[in-house]
Amino acid sequence: MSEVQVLKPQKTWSHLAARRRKPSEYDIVSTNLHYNNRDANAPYELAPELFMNQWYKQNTFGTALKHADWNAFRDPDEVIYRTYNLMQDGQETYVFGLFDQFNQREHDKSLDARWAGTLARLYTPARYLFHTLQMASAYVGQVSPASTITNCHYFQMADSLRWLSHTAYRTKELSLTFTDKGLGQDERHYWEQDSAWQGFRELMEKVLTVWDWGEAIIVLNMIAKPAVDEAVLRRLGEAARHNGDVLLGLLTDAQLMDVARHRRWLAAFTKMALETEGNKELIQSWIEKWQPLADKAIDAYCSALPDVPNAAEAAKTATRELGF
Amino acid sequence: MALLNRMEWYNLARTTNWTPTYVTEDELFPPSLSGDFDLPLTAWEVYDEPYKQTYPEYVKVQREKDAGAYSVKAALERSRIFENADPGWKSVMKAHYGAIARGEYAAASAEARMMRFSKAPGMRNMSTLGCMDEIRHGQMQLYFPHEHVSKDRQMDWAFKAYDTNEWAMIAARHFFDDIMMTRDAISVSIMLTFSFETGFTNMQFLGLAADAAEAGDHTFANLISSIQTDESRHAQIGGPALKILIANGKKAEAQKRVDIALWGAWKLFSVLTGPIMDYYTPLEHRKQSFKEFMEEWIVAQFERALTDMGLDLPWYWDIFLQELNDTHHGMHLGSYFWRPTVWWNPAAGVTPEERAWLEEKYPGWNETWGECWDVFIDNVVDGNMEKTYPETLPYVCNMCQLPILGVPGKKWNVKDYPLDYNGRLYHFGSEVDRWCFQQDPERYAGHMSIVDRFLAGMIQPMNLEGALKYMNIAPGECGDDAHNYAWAETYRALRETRKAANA
Amino acid sequence: MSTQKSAQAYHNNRVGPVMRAGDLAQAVIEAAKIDNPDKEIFVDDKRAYIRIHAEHEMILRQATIEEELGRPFRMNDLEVDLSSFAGQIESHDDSVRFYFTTKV
Amino acid sequence: MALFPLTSNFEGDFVLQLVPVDTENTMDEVAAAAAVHSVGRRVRNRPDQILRVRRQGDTDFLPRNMKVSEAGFKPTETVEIIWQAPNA
Repeated sequence: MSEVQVLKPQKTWSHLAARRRKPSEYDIVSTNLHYNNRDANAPYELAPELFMNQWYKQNTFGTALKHADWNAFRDPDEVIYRTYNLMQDGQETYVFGLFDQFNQREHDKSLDARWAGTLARLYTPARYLFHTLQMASAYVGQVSPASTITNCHYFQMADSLRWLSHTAYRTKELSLTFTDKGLGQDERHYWEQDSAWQGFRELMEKVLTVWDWGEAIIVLNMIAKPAVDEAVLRRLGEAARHNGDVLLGLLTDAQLMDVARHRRWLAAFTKMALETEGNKELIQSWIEKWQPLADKAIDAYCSALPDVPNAAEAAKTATRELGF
Repeated sequence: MALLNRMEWYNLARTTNWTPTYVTEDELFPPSLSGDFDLPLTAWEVYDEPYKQTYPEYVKVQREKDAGAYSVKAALERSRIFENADPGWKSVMKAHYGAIARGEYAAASAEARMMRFSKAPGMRNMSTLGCMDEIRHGQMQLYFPHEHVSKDRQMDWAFKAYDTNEWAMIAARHFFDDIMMTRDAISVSIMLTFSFETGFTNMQFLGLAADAAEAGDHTFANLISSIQTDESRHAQIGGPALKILIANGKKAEAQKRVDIALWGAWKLFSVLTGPIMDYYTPLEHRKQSFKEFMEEWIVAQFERALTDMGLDLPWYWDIFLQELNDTHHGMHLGSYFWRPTVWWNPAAGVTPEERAWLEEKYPGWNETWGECWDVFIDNVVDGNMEKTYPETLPYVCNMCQLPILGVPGKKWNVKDYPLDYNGRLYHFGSEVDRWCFQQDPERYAGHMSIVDRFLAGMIQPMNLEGALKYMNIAPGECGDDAHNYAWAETYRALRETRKAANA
Repeated sequence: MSTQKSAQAYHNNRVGPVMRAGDLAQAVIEAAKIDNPDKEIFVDDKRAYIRIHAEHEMILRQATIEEELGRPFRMNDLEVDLSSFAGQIESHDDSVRFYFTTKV
Repeated sequence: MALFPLTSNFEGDFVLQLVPVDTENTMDEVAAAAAVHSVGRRVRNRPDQILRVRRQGDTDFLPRNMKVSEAGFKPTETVEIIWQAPNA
């Protein structure tokens, strides 16, 4: 070496410096953060044949869902940790403000006892369902090949805990007014035994055992979660309004704001996935494989929902509108 | 009451185990991912996290924490702390961010493993928040150094380090990948949250914050101590898991995991934290010695808590206590001597005043480590700079991936701990490193250390130039003496004085 | 031998919070004294963090801290400045307890 | 003639180092090759002493003119390089 080139400082990380655009805070702190793609032979710095190395080689990097550069994915909302808390603290202040106000107005006492029974059967057991979404998002996040995709899932996981927490809170509160409905007691029984929930339980147990990242991200986000969003948030909210349960209607509206955000990154993701030839057919095949199970779950749940005509059809139609 | 108290609904939010019937329990929670301790779902349902937090509390408290850390950063941005900092302190920041930032982000996925695969519902919820915490730590520790990236190319390594085969990063990845990225949910809870986060993160995030505050770097002190407030919560994920394992007759397995994680953490901190506390931090800003911080955080606080949980002190306790006196001096000398291979500029830290401090904190320093430095200093004073650089590789340990070293000079005790395994000769830096390897050889045996790679011809050409290329470190990034050897002037003057006196 | 000194560090029964410096830490110091009247409270100020310890057990009450702070305070707000702690922890709605189950 | 890697544990130094030698090298040549990386860098020279080679853990030195190929080393095996008064 005669002439040694000395590297000079650049305006941003060297991996972003080639781009023309000034990097945003999101770019600086969110992109290309995984380091398990350095060595195709050993994602992690241990024996290449180690179980977990094989797991990632097979399920993350070996999936049939291909893209030349998943790291190019960007969340259209550019959510970072700091803004997530700003946003959700605001949302929680709103929701707990609702809880506070409706409690002061003795909202629960105004509810019909039959509706309270419906809540015990069709609403409060949802904490189990939301928890399965929390678990599934945690899995897809940890095996995603790009940190920008991972982050969307971890925020979605936290959102699921949010819904679960609202549900637990309301379960307890309702149980103080309606002491004979098994509130806070029978949720597991409903989740495990009641016909309304068995479709969702089957769907989620099976979704939770999809290990291939490509199939898992598609099945969770294009099939299972939209089915939950449409049936258990939107249609349940409609049923609630119809039965004078304004609080639950407002609560599901608030939760559906999270859903709207989830769908924005999902749209960006599917658009990106379609850049690779063959992915469209592959995704279509996964949808065809899983949609019957999701439809069955929607049918079982929605058919039990009182006072929402065509709930199942509306929910199924809405899940298909996510198509690409 | 218009709003319920937390504990009125908390238990419902963590009552989420159900009996799967469309798949089996083992399919839903594969033992290799969940932790194969032969304990059913019900055994884990008594898990009770001692440090409780709910979602609404979380987003509120975390928003408040972020507001504090980011506002201090913004307020101090114009005060040119970085520009005016001692070069040794800049090296502290560079080493810290490079070795830590993306490792913390990776920990989010280790937390996500506990979230998805733990059979304990309380653990799953706490890990959800722990996962979020680690995104915070990764993102903040990229955002804060980024403002310096245009001033100093080495700051690029705050991001870049984890993508390279730089030797210290191989060691860092080997450790973190071993305890958090490739373990089952329960092992992660024991090895990452209990062993590492209730113990060693305090060293880096509070011990170092004390030095940072002394050095006037309030942005950094505030940042890392704020990070540790998250750690102190989610580090509590492991404790109840330990209690369940002990109650179910699995103490030995739990103990083994703690012992392996603790040792690995010790070795990594001996190279990362030891040198920056005892050599890079300007003498007048050193709050305590590295050893004193270790005694405070690891011996007095962590090990005491560990035995309170029903575990024993690690079998290698005496070896560990002895190493507190020695190992990090060797890690410093090694990373300093091989300085072109690190992404920061090590401060030598061996002026007469600094040596007096080292001798006071570590009696015998001058007749051991000092003897090596004497030769080095003579070379600098004499202008024999080629003798102040290496011409070969140090031999590294097949467990911790760090140089195999010991005490030099009058108390020379350097020793290799070899092992023949499946026809291959492995080398270890201590009896404990070798023991760790032997507990699960198949985790480690197929891995190649940087020396193994060199010998296999993966580093070309087979010299320093090739090694630097392999490590992806180039002039402009390569380390050199933090103070450009200005400290050697004192020794030059001393020699002149002596010459004059003898004349 | 200095390793003996290290070994001795292990022989302690001190429990309690390690707080980031600030007004909350000061309130916690005062609350520790009030809420643990029969105990000596050890305070070790390291500038960036402050150890607030007592032998074997320490209880901190939300109401006491609130009073000392002079502003509304919820127990889990402690986390904003609770960087670490010695001993085991037990969290409640309106109090927190640090403790050891064993004595050395 | 073949390149042969050994690990040098040099008396007075603090770290093990990789030292490539040749199978035809004598123990004196091994010691000299190891000294390049320690003496005058971190270990002060002792002009009145010579350097001997032994296996780690042994008290006896290997003969000064023994060849690497005759010593039965395993590749990367650690040898101790020890100062010795010339007439000892």
